[in-house]
Amino acid sequence: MVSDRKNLRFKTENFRELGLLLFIILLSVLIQFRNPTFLTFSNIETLLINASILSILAVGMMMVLIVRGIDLSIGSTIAFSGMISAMTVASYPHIHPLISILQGTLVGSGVGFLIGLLVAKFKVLPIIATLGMMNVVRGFTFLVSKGRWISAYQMSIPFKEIATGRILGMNTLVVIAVVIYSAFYYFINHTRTGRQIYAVGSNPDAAEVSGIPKIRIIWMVYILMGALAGLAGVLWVSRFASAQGDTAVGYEMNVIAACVLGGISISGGSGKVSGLILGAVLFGILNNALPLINVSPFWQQGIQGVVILSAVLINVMVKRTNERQALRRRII
Amino acid sequence: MSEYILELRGISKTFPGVKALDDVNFNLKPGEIHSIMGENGAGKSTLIKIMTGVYIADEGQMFFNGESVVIKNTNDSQRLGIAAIYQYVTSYPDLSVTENIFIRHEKVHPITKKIRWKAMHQAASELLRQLGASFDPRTRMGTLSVAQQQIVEIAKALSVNARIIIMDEPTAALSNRESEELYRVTEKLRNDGVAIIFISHRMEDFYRLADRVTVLRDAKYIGTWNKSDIDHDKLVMAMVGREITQMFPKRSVRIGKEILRVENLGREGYFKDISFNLHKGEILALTGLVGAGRTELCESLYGIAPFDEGAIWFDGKQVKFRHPREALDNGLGYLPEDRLGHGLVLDWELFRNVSLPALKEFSFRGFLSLMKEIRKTKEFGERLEVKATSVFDKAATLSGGNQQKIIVAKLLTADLKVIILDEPTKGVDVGAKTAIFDIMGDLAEMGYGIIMISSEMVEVLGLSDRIVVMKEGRVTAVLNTAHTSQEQILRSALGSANGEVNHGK
Amino acid sequence: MAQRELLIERQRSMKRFIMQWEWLLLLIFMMIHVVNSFLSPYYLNFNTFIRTPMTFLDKSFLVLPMTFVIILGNIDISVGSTVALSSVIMATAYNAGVAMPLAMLLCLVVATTCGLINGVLMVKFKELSAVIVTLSTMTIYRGVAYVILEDRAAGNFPNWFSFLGWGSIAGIPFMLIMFVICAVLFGILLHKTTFGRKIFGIGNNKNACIYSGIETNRVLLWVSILTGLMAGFTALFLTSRMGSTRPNVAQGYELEVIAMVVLGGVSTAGGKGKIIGPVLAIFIIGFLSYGLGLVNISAQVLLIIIGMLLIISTMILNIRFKRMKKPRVLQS
Amino acid sequence: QEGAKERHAFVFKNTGNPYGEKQMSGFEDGIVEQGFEAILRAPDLPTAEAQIQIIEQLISQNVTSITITGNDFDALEPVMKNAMAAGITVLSADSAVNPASRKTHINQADSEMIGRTLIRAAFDMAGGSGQIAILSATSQASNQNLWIEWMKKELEDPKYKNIQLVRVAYGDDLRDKSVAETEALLRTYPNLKVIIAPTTVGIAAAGKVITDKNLQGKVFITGLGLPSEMAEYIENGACPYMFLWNPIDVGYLSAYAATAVASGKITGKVGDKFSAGRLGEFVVTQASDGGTEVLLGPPFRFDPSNIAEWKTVY
Ligand SMILES: Nc1ncnc2c1ncn2[C@@H]1O[C@H](COP(=O)(O)OP(=O)(O)OP(=O)(O)O)[C@@H](O)[C@H]1O
Ligand SMILES: Nc1ncnc2c1ncn2[C@@H]1O[C@H](COP(=O)(O)OP(=O)(O)OP(=O)(O)O)[C@@H](O)[C@H]1O
Ligand SMILES: [Mg+2]
Ligand SMILES: [Mg+2]
Repeated sequence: MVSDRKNLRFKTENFRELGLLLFIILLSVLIQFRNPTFLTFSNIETLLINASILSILAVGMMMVLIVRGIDLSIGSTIAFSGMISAMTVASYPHIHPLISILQGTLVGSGVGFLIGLLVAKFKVLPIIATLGMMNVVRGFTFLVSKGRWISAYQMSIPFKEIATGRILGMNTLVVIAVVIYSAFYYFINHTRTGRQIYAVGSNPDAAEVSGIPKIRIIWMVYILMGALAGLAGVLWVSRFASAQGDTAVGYEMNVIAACVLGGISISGGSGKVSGLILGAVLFGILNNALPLINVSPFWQQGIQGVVILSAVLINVMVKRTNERQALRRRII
Repeated sequence: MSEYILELRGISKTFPGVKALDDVNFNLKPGEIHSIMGENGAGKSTLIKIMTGVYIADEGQMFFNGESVVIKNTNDSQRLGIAAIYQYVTSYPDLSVTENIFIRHEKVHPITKKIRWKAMHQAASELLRQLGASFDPRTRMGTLSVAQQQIVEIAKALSVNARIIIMDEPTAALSNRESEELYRVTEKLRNDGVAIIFISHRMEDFYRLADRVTVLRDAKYIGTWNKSDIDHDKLVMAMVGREITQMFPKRSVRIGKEILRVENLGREGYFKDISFNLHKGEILALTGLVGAGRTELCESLYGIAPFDEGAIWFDGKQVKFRHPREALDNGLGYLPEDRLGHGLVLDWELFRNVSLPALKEFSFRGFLSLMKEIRKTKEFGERLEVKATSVFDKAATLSGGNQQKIIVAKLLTADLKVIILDEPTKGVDVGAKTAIFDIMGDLAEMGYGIIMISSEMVEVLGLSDRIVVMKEGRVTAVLNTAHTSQEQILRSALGSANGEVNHGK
Repeated sequence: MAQRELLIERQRSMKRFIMQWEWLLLLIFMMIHVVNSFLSPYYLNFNTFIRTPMTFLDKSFLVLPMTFVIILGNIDISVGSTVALSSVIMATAYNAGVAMPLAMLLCLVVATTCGLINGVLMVKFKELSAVIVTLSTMTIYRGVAYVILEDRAAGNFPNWFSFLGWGSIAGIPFMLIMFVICAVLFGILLHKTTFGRKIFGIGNNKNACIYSGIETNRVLLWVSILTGLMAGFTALFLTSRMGSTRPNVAQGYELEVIAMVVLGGVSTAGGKGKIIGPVLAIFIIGFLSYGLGLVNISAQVLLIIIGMLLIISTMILNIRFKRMKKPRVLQS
Repeated sequence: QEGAKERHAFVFKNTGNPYGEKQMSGFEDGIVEQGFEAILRAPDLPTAEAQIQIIEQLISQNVTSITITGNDFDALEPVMKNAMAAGITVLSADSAVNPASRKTHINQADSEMIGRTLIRAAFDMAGGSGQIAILSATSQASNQNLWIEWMKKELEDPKYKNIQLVRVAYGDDLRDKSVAETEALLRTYPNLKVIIAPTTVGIAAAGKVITDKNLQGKVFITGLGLPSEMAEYIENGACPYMFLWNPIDVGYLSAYAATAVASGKITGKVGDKFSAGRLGEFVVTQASDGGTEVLLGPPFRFDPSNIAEWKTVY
């Protein structure tokens, strides 16, 4: 009994994004007051659908950030893989959607493979390698599409249903996101390779000395990020039923923002899936709720900024209070 | 089958500009504790890094059980059963203690390959208990003190069931009590047939543990002796190349007026009710077990982390430094415990490191004077006998002891009245130790008040005028060195914290 | 004595001097001119050549302080928004009847304040990474600009104001003159003064600096203020070049500026770099895209070329370093 | 460069936009037809800053004329004036720049007509009464803002007293944002009847949301969009009809206007007449922003009857 209580306290102390959770609850209540349709089942589903692509990408970005990297190219990868699979579907309408998903994921992995090669093997700084690839991949997207878009009528119905279909009564996108979260939760917390991602990010030199295949781990992380971005590209195109050359320009910043909101450190080594979910959810709420609360559109961006800032500040305050209390409990 | 489990012949290694090893031989028998000794920068760490594959030798051969082997990387050495604790902690601050211990040989489920956290936590607890440590293996490594991290490193080496364990200055961050635990464990391992290489600058480690000793000097191999075949003076002579007559050059300095007084100082969670004072020309030792809060106390004095209660009088004024800058400007300096993290900018040349605390002195209207920096650094370097090729050397390339001297040099650039030295001799060779003691003596003579944090009894007793003993954030005794004994200090360090403060006889 | 040692060291460092990244940049810079003049008959026209920098210099005023920021080990992604906000406030004030010189002063004051706010937030909330702080202020600053001007543009500045962005003195663009002055000042500040030394120190090892009595907060604040101030200058020049302003100006400048800084050999890990590198990078990217623009290369190909340039030039740097690579130093 | 062909440049808003590609190809056709050389440029992002750079590059090349689709109404003025000073003919097409920075403007359709037509369409779809909303591109897009202004003017007519414009939302021409804004509109105004989206990304996103939520027949969409993007939603009834002009013709007309002004045949004053190849004769008229313009013609209406033939064209 006593030990149970202690255990619980230990856990809450370890739950570093407690403040963020409190903030999300507070924010939801406030929005609910302004627009009572906010906390309805259907709106929450919409919110989740809209947040799912972002959160799939955030999982990849989390791993990249953990190994002290960054990936600015994912917006371009989304566009590229989305465009390729849309073009394929337009020419071969009878392709099974699973093939499309696979195709997009492979294209994304290819881009990730190149970035991993640059970063892990050739030791190009991640920010440069991915900034460069961002331009290169975007350029190629325009080139392969020759400036055309692939529109809804050119896509087969099964392809569009990737994003609109339902599995077990849930939207497929949400299901895919949940599956990916569970898989990656298991992967980074309960497998040796997963833990080595943290080790490499926490102390790269030590990792090398203790014989962790640093290069392979970093490479793998970028391939996974690329694969997820490629997958997201297919989902994106299917969801919006249109593939454009300038799809998802600047989307990487949203993903990185969701990650840092979720407590993932830019300097590597730390970050948890639980925090990540909160970050992605907060971002989903921001995008979903601001249009709902009926303020002038010109105020939206300002409000969004203030919300982000308050979220991180409140999180810090809660953390500080926690730490102070922990100190107070220490007997000296 | 050879007599030796590991043998190195004619090993040489050159770094850009430095010959770190020059035709060095070394051999290791199964079931022995073999000490490697030598001055700072003699090449000890380099030698063991060659054994573990961190570096690759330019020349020379290695034999494992009589067979020639090539160790190209750390995986090769791990396969041979060689485990190492490096001089500087190579841990993962963001991972838990358990993971740090079991990294690369995690316990996994045989089929699913899922990590068995419970089993690992348990095993980690057990290992830590063996080493006399009591912290939870679930804690994040980064929140532990340097000493605690060192213990984890040892546990890590124990956990692999290695045939050869290399320990590079494992006791440097430990106090006597933890060292005792380490001795015990080491001896037990030896009795189980494990061969152990032990590097330390502490003579007592050698006497207590080693079976044989190999001495290096200036990258060269000097010789290997059985413990019984070499006496103290001969060993020091082999290491330093000259005789050291007096380890603790105790000088009779006239103690001046009070310069620092601390009254009922407290900081929540760290220390409480700390009172003591310091005079000009006095050397005050601050001792206790690791984790007693000595570092935190001194950091509060220096303005790194504020205290919440009590008062400090410095040179007659009541002060509360909010930033090290204020402390330095008022004449209080601090030599940090964490040499690499807090003391040096490793990527910088020596002169840039030395000028850092007193940039004003080295500049005119904000413009830096390179000449001044170089001249001063050279001057201090010569005075402290720093071993380096030039003032343009990167701090990272210096050996531990020489790095320490550079940090001392930093303090000398500012105009100070009181200097706090936090474990100044940690990982420093005999020769350099005496040099640092010498400097402390000089400073005391010049009227500086000196606080020295130290966990080594010999040092504390040999150098100080008075001793403050701390335990768990409280002062348990203020003793007069002339009238005290090792037992009395230990009793205060271990004994009840809540008892009356013992002010000596 | 010391003099002699310095001489020896100078000789010894000759080799290192010759092997510098900046030379490579200079080489690329020269090559670009050769290629460009080969490609386009319009390129080697002195008049064009000297006026070209005007087309890309506005954001280069941000490159200078961003170099400081990155050497400090931070990053500032709010600069584009700062430019927008200060520009919008200047224009609004002028249109509301404030005298133009005063409005310009106001622009600098607003921008500096934005920088100061970033700095204060970072100092007061050390737990937060610079990315998250500037990410939130980025959104807020631009949000405020939107609130002020909504969907309107503001401008109608007096004629002399266009001199800033378009004028020349003795045939040399005023902007170029100003930039050279600023670059020299920033170079001196970074490489010759105690302030610059502190910046390098903090970027290398912040803790060591704190223990050495460097008031790291103060340095951080000053750098933030400088960044703000230079964003103000950028706002002046950009507004002058456009003759009017809107809340959406200078969008995406932060990434372009960061790209130039890292191409200039400044490590995002902090602590390393020279001012000359980013300055060269500005001219490399500027002249390259100008030259390729003269042969009317399409935007997508230009994207690919600039991306490749980023990646390949850094790879050359790495290969060079690998040869000189020092053994690892183990550290915690 | 004696003897070299005259070169005429066209600068679109951004690259990779099928609408722009069509406009540029129309321009190219028109120029090549007359025996000149066409230069087609577009920055990778739709900003005025990037267009300024491109125009400076064109000035250095001494092109004969520049026709621009402006990313900003006012911000290009200084650089356009520079181009004029260098003797280059400058025009705008599709999205205007201010009168001071152009000789004339090629207007794809009368702004007033577009605004009024869209409101009439909404009135028609709503059945004479109910709530309507506008989903625009960015709040800074000058084209869209002008049309919205005219829509509001049209709504002042007492005939629309039962029509209520509840909100102008901005989807920033981003798919995800446009979708989120549409969803918010539907949720906040459950009785919404019509969404007018005078931008391709916005109207397609709205069409997608209506289709996904199976609201065809309850909520209608109209506006301006590419037939290829909208084919699906026109065919499934989410959008009964919508409008657009032929971007190829916009480009083609611009080409003839540019050469006419550049050759001195016309000066761009009201009343000037010139012939534009296969499109026939055009007259320069007064524009509502104070400058002059050439009007292509009324917007074309796309509905289920004709969408199939147009969806593969652009
Ligand atoms: N990575 C390196 N680059 C350049 N020189 C190095 C490097 N590592 C060590 N050295 C140099 O090699 C020599 C031997 O260093 P080493 O660390 O082996 O000494 P040590 O005997 O372990 O000293 P200490 O007792 O201080 O730890 C020193 O002169 C040192 O400066
Ligand atoms: N009971 C405890 N529970 C948790 N943390 C503790 C406890 N006691 C001490 N600590 C922490 O452990 C760390 C060890 O302290 P520190 O190493 O600074 O002490 P010290 O006396 O200076 O030891 P040394 O200098 O010998 O390493 C400090 O951060 C201290 O707050
Ligand atoms: Mg060593
Ligand atoms: Mg300590």
